[in-house]
Amino acid sequence: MPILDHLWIILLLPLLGAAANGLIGIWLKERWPKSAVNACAVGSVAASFLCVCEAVREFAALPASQIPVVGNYFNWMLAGPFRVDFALQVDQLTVVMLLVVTGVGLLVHIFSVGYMDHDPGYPRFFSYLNLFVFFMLTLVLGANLLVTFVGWEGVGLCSYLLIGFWFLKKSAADAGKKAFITTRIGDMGFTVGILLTFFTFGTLSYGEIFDKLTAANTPVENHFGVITTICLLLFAGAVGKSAQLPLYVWLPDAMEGPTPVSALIHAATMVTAGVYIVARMNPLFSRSPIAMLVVAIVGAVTAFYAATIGMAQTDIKKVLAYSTISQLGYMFLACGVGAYSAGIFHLMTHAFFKGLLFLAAGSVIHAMGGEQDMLKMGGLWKKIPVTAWTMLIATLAIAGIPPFAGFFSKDEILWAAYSGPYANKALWALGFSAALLTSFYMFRLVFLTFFGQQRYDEHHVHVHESPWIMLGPLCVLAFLSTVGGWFAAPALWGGQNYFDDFLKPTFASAAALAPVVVEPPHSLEIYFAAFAVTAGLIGLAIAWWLYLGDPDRPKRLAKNLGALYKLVYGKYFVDEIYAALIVKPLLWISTNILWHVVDEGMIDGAVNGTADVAQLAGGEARRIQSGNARSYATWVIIGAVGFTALLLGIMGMRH
Amino acid sequence: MIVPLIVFFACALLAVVGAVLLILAHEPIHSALSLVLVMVALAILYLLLGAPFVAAIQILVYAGAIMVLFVFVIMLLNAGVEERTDWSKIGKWVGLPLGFLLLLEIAHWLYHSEPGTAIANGGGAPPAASTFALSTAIFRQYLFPFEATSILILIAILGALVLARKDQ
Amino acid sequence: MEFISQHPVLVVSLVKIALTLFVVMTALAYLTWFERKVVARMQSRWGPYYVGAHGLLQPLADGVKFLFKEDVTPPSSDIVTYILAPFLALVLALTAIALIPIGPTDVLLLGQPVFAVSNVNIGLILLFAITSLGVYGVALAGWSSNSKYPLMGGLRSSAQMISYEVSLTLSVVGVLLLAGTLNLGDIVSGPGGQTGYWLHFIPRWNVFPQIVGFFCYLTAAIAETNRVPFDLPEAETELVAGFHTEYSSFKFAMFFMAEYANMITVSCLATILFFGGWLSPFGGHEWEKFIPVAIFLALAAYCLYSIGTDLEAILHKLQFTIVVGIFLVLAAVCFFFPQYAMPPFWFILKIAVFMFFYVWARGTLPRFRYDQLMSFGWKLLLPAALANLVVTAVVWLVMHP
Amino acid sequence: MSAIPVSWYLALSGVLFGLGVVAFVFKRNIITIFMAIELMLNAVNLAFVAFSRAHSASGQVALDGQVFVFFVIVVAAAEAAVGLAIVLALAHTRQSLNVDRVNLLKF
Repeated sequence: MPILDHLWIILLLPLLGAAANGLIGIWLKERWPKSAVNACAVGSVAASFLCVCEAVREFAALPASQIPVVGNYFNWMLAGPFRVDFALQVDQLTVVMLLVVTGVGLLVHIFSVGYMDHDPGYPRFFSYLNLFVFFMLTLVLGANLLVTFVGWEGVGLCSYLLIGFWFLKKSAADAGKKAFITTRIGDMGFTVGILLTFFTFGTLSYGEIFDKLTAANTPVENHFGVITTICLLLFAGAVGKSAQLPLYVWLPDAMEGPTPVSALIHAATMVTAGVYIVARMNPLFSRSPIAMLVVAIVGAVTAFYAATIGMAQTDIKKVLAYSTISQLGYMFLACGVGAYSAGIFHLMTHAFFKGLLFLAAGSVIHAMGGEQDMLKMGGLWKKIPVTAWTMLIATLAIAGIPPFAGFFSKDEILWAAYSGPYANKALWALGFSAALLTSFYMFRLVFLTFFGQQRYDEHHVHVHESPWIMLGPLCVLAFLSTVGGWFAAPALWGGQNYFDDFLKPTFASAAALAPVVVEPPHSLEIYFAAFAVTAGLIGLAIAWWLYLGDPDRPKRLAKNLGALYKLVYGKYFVDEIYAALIVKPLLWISTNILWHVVDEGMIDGAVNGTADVAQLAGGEARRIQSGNARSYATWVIIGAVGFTALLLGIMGMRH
Repeated sequence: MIVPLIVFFACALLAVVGAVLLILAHEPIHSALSLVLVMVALAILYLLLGAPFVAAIQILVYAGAIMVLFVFVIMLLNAGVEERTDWSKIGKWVGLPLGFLLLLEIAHWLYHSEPGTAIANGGGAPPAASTFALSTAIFRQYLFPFEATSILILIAILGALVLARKDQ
Repeated sequence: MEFISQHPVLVVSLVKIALTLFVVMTALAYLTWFERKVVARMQSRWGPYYVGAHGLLQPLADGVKFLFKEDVTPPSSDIVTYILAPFLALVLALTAIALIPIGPTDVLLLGQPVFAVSNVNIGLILLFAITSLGVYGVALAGWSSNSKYPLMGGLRSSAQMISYEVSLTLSVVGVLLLAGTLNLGDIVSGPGGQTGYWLHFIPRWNVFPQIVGFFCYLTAAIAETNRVPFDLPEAETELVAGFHTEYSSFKFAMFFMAEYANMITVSCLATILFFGGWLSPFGGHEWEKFIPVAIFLALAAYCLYSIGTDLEAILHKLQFTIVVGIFLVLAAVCFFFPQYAMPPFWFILKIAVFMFFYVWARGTLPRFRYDQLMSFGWKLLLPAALANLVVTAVVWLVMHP
Repeated sequence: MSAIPVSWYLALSGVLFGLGVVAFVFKRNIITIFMAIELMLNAVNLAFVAFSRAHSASGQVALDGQVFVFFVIVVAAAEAAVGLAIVLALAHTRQSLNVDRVNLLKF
């Protein structure tokens, strides 16, 4: 098993690519040609992807007894009982994540070659991108919480770097900071969670933790105990990373980054890390119904909430951002109701179609010469057909129209929410309405962008289809978003769910702990699927009625809705609230207390005071240095006498 | 065996007197001579301590070469009576008493030191060191220090040359 | 007597010291006579003639003169050092002689060696140590006189002595390598000594393997004793009488004696190191005792003959009878106690040769210039001695794997 | 009362060392100060030899002390050479041997 025995290769390749571009590229500047950059960046990721495929092949051949495959490379930290190895592991969950990360990552890389073509920071961009892939792989491959945490923070860093990629733009720089700081808040909880985990289990390795759990046969914790605390703390980190309520605010701003970044990091991979960690820690979560309930509620509410905001946005990428948030909400909802595999399934399909959406949006923006406002688009269908088609496919997928991928995953989630072991009708309702809204705003986006009469000036913007290096990935993703969900298709007509079965071993303990419920008749599921589709179609219809009919119909509606519309349009003014409640006081404290009092007063005072004392003492002490050799000799003697006296004292004691 | 006792005290007295003379003498050359006196006395003490080779070396190198060099320099510079300037206050007021204090300390310490109880002369005193054994020790066991010192000497010669050369 | 039996060391040593002192002093005195005679012959003069027969009493007269001359002490001189200097010089010179064995060290009397005042294991180094102290006599004399020329002379001589001491010591190390000991007696007759023969007729003396070392030693020795052609410290033409310009009367005599004592010392050392010390060139057979006997008898005969020649000087008759008696006694001693007489005989004979060489050099060679002296010492003699040492060491290593 | 303990030699060496220190502080002539240093070295040498005597049993002799003395002497020679050269240079530049007059090494 060449690869499974050497998992580090998968990690190393992107790192090398990043190093090549980041060091040599920055150093050589122009003399480091684009071809070299592409070779390093795309090549490394491609190689990594191939390694992953090979690994998957080998993995498939493994007997169940040898799963998960753990590669323990070196002893990283060792402090008393605290022992952390740099270990990587591969199990079913990891395999899925690996495929998604490297696959989508590869496509995005290829796309970026075309998209960033004229950017001065070309090598920098790709080194960041490779670095991100490296950290993301570390995150998913890590065999213990700490390695995962390294990847976790690393992707945060890369996200920061890439959001602020055009750091000359103030908004971009601020967005980067905002993302970084906001996720930090969650990571605070995550860190404490890790510490608490170690404090509780005495180890950080997943395998050992889970073994301990099963060995001690820990009972399900219906009260608020340590496991619940750990879960909630880890979930706090997940909330930050996956932009859930209330820490979602950074994701929309993250759209300041280049679109491929949005596609890869803020749609396909990084933001799903939260979901991944929850799924990874499922044995823990499923021992704490409270935590699961919290996860489910947060997920569902976020899904609905973000969808509502998405309806009123006019910036094409902002819409996609909010839809991402809401889709992530779906995933958390799935995890919360115990349908981990469904969550991961949605994670995968979402990675496909959301990545596709972003890339397509990027293609549109590219075609419009940087224009992002949908109100200034329209009628692009003829101009950029490939983009339009792929985008339509993705929209159908996210709107849950069969036979596209999104339909199966979303259907599974909603079904689990309704009838699963932790079923909760209210949450189901939220999710269902969210689905409706989703299809509405997505079709709104499509219609505004591609249909209707064009609302831009032909003379200024000269629309053109993107090169094939960009369209290629679009097509591939389109294909995936079409067929990606068919693993689960047989489940519809009573067959088996291949994806679910594949992931079963990972979530075995969760399934074992789940309360037994009477499986509702299969026919009911069909009805629900039908419901979901109708919801999607309804959304489609509303969008059509609003945006393809009378053009000023939306304005009237907005006027009629009045305050409500303003509220939604203003994104519930959450940013403003945060600014007023947190940012401003923080700034005030920092400026008036930390800066003027603590820093200038105490710290500078201390430092300068030390300096002054030293100067004063020196001024006095220099008189000792008379330049007279005999005086110096006398000082030597004084020292000698003192030292000898000391020695004599010691000897005296010894005798 | 009264002889060693007499010799010891005689030489010790000589040495101390020489040292004191070195301090009290006004003429540098008198200091030099008193130092030679100390060295000779020490050489005899070395003989008493069963280190004849060291004694010979002491006289040959110290008294015969180094001190001659001193005397030579004194004559060359025609160094007369030293002027007793008192520009080092601390040296004047603190140095002397402290020096004597150190003297007492060291003497006390050495006197009470562990090996002090051993017998140097008289009953059961070890034999004198043979030159053969000493040279064996130097050239086998201490070969590296020996070479190192030789290089040191070479460097010293060069340094002396550079310093003494008239800069043209 | 009881004391003697209890402390043989003290008594015997004292006796030996007294004897040595007497002999050496006399020898010094008559060395001056010998030198003057020889130089006179080289310059085709008579030399001392009037005081006693052939000026035999000249040294005595000189001694008396030195004793009774006024002892002038320069007022501006540094009294202590001024007086100390000559004593230092003479005492050190005589002490050095005390270390030299003039015969086999295993010939005992009362359990003490007869031919060596003190037979120490590190004799050679000790000898060098003591001679190295000799510089002080000269330097202090030069300094304490507190006058230009002596200072110059003192400076010169101290510089010269320091410089040549190095080559002197180095030139000897080769011999030490061959001998493997520092004991002067063993250097002559020890295991690594000079007994025996090469090819059955060349005596196994160090001079043959160490010829370079020998010449280095000779040169350095002459310079060390401030003799012509290295007598810069007392170069009359340049600085009057050098370091002892201000000295008069017996102090001057002391310097004089010290100089000759040093000559004797270095000659003895040369004999011991290079010429087999007291060993006879013929291997110490029984018949060898007839050589000195014959010589002494011949001398006695010559004296008797010369008595016969001039009959008027009664004083001469007296002296000559004394001398004849001395010769006869010596001959008898050599005949009846060869084991005690022969080693000193050979030893003194060899020394006499060296003495003659000294005088010969003085009579023939011109004086060096100071810079020549220095450059010769440092640039020629020292490297030569070093090279000799290295070669000797290498050869020795090759021969004794 | 005929045997001499090593401690006497040690005490003597201590006294000599102290005297050397006093001389170092007390003398003004730089050459004499050098001599003071030599005196201290000599005292130390005496201590060394005494120690070697103390540590050598009647069977074998502990030579280390004497070897050290050897090295000390060699180093002292080197030091004297350089030091006196410095003294000469100093005398030529400052026309004085009084250390009190050589006090440029200060603030």
